[in-house]
Amino acid sequence: MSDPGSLAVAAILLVPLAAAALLAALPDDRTTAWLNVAASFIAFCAALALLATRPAPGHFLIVDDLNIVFIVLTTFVAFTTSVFSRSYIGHELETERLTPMYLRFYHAMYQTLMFAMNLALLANNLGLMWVAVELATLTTVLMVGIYRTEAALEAAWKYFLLGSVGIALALFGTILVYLAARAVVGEGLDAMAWSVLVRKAAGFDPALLNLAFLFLLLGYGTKVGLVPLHAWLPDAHAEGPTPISAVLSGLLLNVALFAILRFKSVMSANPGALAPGPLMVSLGLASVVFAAFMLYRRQDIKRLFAYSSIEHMGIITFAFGMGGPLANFAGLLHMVLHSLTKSAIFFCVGHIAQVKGTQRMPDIRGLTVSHPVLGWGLVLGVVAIAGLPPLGLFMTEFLIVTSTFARQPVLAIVLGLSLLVALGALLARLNSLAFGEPLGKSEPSRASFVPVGAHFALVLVAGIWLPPALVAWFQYVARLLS
Amino acid sequence: MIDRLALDIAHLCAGGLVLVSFMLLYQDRLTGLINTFALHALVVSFSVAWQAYIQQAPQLYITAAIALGVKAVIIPLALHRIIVRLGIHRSIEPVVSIGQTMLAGIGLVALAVMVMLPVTAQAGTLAREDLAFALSVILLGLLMMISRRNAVSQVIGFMSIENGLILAATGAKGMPLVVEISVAFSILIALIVIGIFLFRIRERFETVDIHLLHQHRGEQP
Amino acid sequence: MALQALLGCVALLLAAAAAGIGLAQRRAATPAIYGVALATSVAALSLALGALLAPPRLAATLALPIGLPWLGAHFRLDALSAFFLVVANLGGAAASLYGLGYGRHEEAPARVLPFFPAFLAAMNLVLVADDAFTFLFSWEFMSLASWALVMAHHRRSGNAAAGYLYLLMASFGTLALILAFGLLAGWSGAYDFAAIRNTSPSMLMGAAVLVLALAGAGSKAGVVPLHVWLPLAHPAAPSHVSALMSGVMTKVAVYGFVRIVFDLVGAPYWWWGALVALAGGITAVMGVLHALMEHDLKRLLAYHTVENIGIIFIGLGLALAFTANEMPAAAALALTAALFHVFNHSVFKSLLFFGAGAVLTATGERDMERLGGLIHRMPQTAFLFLVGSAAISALPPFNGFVSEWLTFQAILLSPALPQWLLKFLVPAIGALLALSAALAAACFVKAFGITFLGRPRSAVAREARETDRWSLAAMCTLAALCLVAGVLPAWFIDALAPVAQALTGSHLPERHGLDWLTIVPIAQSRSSYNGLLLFLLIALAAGLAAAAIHRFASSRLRRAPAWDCGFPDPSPATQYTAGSFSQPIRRVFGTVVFRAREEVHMPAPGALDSASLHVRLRDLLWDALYVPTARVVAFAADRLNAVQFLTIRAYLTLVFGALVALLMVLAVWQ
Amino acid sequence: MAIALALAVQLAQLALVLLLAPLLTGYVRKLKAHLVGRQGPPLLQPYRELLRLLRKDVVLAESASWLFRAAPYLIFATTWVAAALVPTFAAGLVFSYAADVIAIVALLGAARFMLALAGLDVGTSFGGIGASREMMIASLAEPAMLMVVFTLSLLAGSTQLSSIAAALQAPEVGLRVSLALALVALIMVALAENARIPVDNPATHLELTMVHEAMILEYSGRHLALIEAASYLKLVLYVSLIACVFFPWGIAGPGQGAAAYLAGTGVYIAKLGVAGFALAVFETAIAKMRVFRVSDFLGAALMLGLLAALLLFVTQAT
Repeated sequence: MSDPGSLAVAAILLVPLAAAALLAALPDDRTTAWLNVAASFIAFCAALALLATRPAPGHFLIVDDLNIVFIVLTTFVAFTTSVFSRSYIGHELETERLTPMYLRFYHAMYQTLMFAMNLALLANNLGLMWVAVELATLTTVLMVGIYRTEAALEAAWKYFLLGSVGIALALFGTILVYLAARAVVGEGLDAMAWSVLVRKAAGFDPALLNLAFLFLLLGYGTKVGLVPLHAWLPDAHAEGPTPISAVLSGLLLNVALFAILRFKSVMSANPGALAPGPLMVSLGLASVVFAAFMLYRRQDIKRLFAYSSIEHMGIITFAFGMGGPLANFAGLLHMVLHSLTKSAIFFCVGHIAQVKGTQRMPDIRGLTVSHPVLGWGLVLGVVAIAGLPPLGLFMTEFLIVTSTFARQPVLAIVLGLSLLVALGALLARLNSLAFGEPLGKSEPSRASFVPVGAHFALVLVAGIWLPPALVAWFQYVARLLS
Repeated sequence: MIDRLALDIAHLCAGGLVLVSFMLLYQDRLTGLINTFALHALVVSFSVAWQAYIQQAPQLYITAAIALGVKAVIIPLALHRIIVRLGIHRSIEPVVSIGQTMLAGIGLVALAVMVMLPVTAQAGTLAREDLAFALSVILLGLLMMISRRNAVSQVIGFMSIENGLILAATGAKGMPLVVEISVAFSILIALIVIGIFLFRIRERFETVDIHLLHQHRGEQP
Repeated sequence: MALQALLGCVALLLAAAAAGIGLAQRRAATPAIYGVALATSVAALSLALGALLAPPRLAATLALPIGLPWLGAHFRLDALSAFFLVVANLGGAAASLYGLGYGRHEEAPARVLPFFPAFLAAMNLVLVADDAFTFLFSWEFMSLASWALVMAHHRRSGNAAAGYLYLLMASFGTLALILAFGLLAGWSGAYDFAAIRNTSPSMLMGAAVLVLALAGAGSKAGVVPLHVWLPLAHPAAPSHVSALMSGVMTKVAVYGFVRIVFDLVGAPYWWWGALVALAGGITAVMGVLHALMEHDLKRLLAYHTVENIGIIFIGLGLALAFTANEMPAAAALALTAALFHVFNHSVFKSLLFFGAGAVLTATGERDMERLGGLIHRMPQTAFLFLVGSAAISALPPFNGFVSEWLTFQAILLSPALPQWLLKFLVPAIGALLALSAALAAACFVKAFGITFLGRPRSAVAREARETDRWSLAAMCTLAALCLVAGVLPAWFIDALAPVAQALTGSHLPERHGLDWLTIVPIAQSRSSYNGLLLFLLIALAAGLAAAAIHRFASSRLRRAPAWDCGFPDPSPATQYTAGSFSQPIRRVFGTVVFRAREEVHMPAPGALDSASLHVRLRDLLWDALYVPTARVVAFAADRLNAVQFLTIRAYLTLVFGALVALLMVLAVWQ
Repeated sequence: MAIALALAVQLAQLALVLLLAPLLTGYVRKLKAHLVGRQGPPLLQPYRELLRLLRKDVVLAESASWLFRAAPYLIFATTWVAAALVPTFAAGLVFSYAADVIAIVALLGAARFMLALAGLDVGTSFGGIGASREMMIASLAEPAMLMVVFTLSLLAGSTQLSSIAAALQAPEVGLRVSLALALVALIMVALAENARIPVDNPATHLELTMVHEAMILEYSGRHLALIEAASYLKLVLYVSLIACVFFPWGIAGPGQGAAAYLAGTGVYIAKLGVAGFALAVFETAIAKMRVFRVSDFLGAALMLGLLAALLLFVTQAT
């Protein structure tokens, strides 16, 4: 516990936990928002420290090549979201959508969620990870329902039911993996530790692994939002507070996908098991196609971007399913960039909904005229999320489509056309949201644009230049996965 | 010899659980449904206790006790009170069709067995059969969730899934304590949240029929 | 060294774009940004000219550690790139010069200034890119920058829809190119062009690449049926940007096609040529017919871009056919014709859009039916526009004629092709080319005649004022180029020799040893053309006539009301309109191509309501391709949308269904 | 010295076509009058008309611009240059390489372009009607013309008129269906281009179906003289073209000396006479068609041209 790596890990886990307790206890709303920011910042710094030094893997926690980038990303987005959340929540209190009582609850839950996600990423134990994902689900369920409107409660209830079923399926898969591992590794904690499983996976019973992966893919896939398990996702995004939408899209989906990746690497290490690729490819592609068409009839701006998250999760799953160094690299990079982009979009959307007083898109027009910064921010976000250069997602989509086309032309064409269909929907919406004569009420925006700017700057830089260290590391992980 | 008997009893328990799951599917009265669920939990807790005995894993007794205390006693009682308060304790739930549901259930059990067949005996006979039964219980629980309209029945369906999971987890010999904790944990949290939600839903909609919920959608077509 | 300096220019333009974001609200920003753009474009132009006229023995290459990480961004400056860089930067410089004056009238400079230099930078980047990623990155960035410019006047009706269609079609094109490069690079990701050149694809793969490149570059260039966005988007942008989009960006698209098909894919098959040339022929005729039906001046010009792209693709298709049959001299002729037309079109199309922009600033009108008589109020603009019109109508001695003449010469070589399909197809394409050239002349009689001649049809036309000096300077430069390139084509064709040599292994006879700067496609006994001599002869004949008349005939002149067969009517409404001018052609071609229908409402004798005539045109391609596509997407969206409104039970059923289905698959599999 | 001589011959051709042009028109008019039993104007009447017009004042419409006044000179110059580049009495003249037959067609196109613009300049409905119809006719005539060129260049391996004339004189060319089709197509195009019956009527001024005359309605004085001269030249040009391509006998070869040139001139004038007679007979025998039948007429010419080219492929390939 004395080495700096362990300290950092402890900080990442304990600071949010302590902050959650503190925030639940403190009454004042102004300091709590800052406390929320401060706690997130400390966690982020601790995560950065992990880049320099890592603790040795233990029975329960591990910092390895695969999860470290997700830890840094999660704590970073959590930090920027907390900054955004401060200005967002202030407005919610003024308009009395939230009472101070609920705000305390909100902040405590926010930090609990951070704890749960960090735990899920750091866990070296199948069971511990499952518990963490479960905890994250429950906290987000509560956050989604926080406005207590009929629609919010319904969204929360739907999320809860579907999430619970998914998590139950995942547990069954976890048990099966343990069973498969027990025969080789022997009973005890080792049979549930990632670090051991990956090394010994070659000797596992392939039939058990196949069944396990099926359950895990469906179970954690529910959390990822893969079609047809996605139903909770749009409503949960649309009805909850926007910072939570940002965290959901930017982080929680990643965490679930991360879990699938962990299991995929175990599957890949076993020669007798079914290749996980085709399953992931079909679910991923189904998500992309479905979400692309669903984008067209959306009326609610947050639901629109929620469906876009489904689409992108589909792309990432598809990429990992295709495998190969190029596609895996692109998938990893896409995960990171999508997190940054989508959370930035939700930051913009949150402010837009506040200044316009509505989330209904037909009531919002001409944002670049009435609110230039917000409007152009939205334009940039849509351009980024649609995969246009110079922003980073162009690179990943380029890599995914080209590397697929040489192997599976039909799949690449379907994927490409779906991306085009999605682009059509997003652009059509963007046209009416950002351009034309302004419509409706137009409060001046008092938003903090730092988080948005920081995210877009990162995505822009990534589109043009990736640091070689990051690239080498990504490539290493990409090989690890295939 | 004692092993043989122990295995048979465990097998019997697991089979009994599947049978009770079918009974759950068959019940169309809420009161009867809750009582049957209590029986379901009872069988699970006995099964877990038996596993604790034959595996000489005393920590499993805790799990058994939780299952017995919470799921066989407290929750059924609470659910009884809820349905009385909601005034739906006498209503007969419109089930899709008992006959068809049963047929589907039998198909699911067959599927579970088929899927488990290729698993090598290396994993242990006990594990393989327990797993087949656990999978059956899980699938039957899901079937129940989708064939019922009432929120109470759905929650019961979900809890029967959890019972199946416990069966599987305890059947997996030597699985570390983490599992028990997590299961207990999830039961607890799930109960709280379900309670809160049922409370809120009653407060808001005056009914627990989630069929009506979708009318209050954020986005009308 | 030239390549580094060029990339420096690009960096400067990008910096100007970034500065444009911050400074756009200042008054001084407009001259500053356009000034920087002008200087940079001129610098880049001279660098490119240097690389084209004094080509280094080996193409300059450069790799920067940006872009795709393990590959880097590769750049290369060879003859082909240099030629297109000349075209792009010439257009860029002219547009910047024009922008110095035109930009002052801009109502929303903040929506133009940041994107204009970015657009220029992106086009330059496409032309020097030497790996698939850098190429497509710049390509799509170019689309995006121009999209932002199209959206500059987003509040005007129709512009937002134009921008939407534009970016969608551009992305479709990029997708096609991504797929093409995916085939060329293979799944290991050998994205740099050097590696792609070294692999030779199979026949099927090559064919797929050709089709994808035609779709990808064609959608950007405006090849029918992928042209629909072009006549909407080009006019929507500010006029100097329209000029860039029509004059330069479509050429960058042609560059993309040439780069992929002539350079990267490897040896072509003969039917590639047939496909490309046929697409070109249809594009040319459809483009000009659409233009004839159009009364919006800028949109008419945009449709002519479609026509000229068709002519270019005819040349490219012939070059492919000749290359496939190992006839390098003929291939060089066809390619030179196409590339020369690329240059010519960029010059006169920019000139014409500048003229249209001047009219737009002077009157605020794009509708020709409300213009007229501008030759009196804007004589210089009118003269320059006339030069552009003559050039685009392929009239000697201007440049448009020379490149079309070369294309005809290439067509006349087609009997030597061994394939029957080509033997029959190419003459028909020749007829299409002749038809489009003649119709283009008709169309520009209409465009110039209705806009500038006659009497003003509205108050704004009556009170128009001549445009500013910057704009006139830009137009003058281009008009002079039209004449120079028409009179002295040999210089330009010689400059193209390295490009033709690199791509086809041959080039046109050089001007050394030929008299009087004559151009000769193959051999002098076959055909030759001498623009200079023709120009001198015409000047001589006209001068002789003028001198004789001045010397011997009456030189008196009286002004009087128009004769008009004795029934002059002072109302300008009695003049021929754009609609009535194109009516005969509409009757001849429109009934088939556009299903043109005229609805005449003639009130009964004594009734007081006014008579009316409506012409209804249908774009059959739009109806046949785009409407059904949109309908399919809408149908799928509607159908799938039902999934948003299910009960939780139904969603659970989906999960359950997925689980059971996958379990069944697993059970069967094992 | 040789250059100077060659230049002199070329200038002689320039002068010859200019001198002969009004005569041909006068001759056709006279013949037509005779054919319908009238006396007709004197043979030299066109010259007199030109001189008369030159002497008169120009009455310029108030709304006319500089373009209206510049156009006649350009029209005249381009037509004259084009006419002078078609071999008449001799082939292979010194400037003949400056323009092939495509360029000549394009020169005529340039003249027509200016004429149509001049028609629109004053802003009257008659000017518009003429310009509009002229361009419609041209848009069909040009492709037909090019198809003819295509056929000829297939046979001769050249688009250079001198080379074509030389090649078609060779005995191995012989009589061909393609050539006949091309000839018919070319004649149809020539009729349309020269505003002759059945496409247009050169003799009327006030008819709603007129094309050429409607465009030049506002012209007067010297401007009108130039335009009239240009139209005379155009008729000569087309006759020369048909003569040199389809009836190339008697044309002097390059540098054959004065005697050959003189003989060539004689033959050329004879050819003009025959062609003028044929034209007069044809115009007398046939009625003018409606304007919108013109597209069918010229469409037929286009099809004939295409057919000629395709037939040639078939015969050449076998």
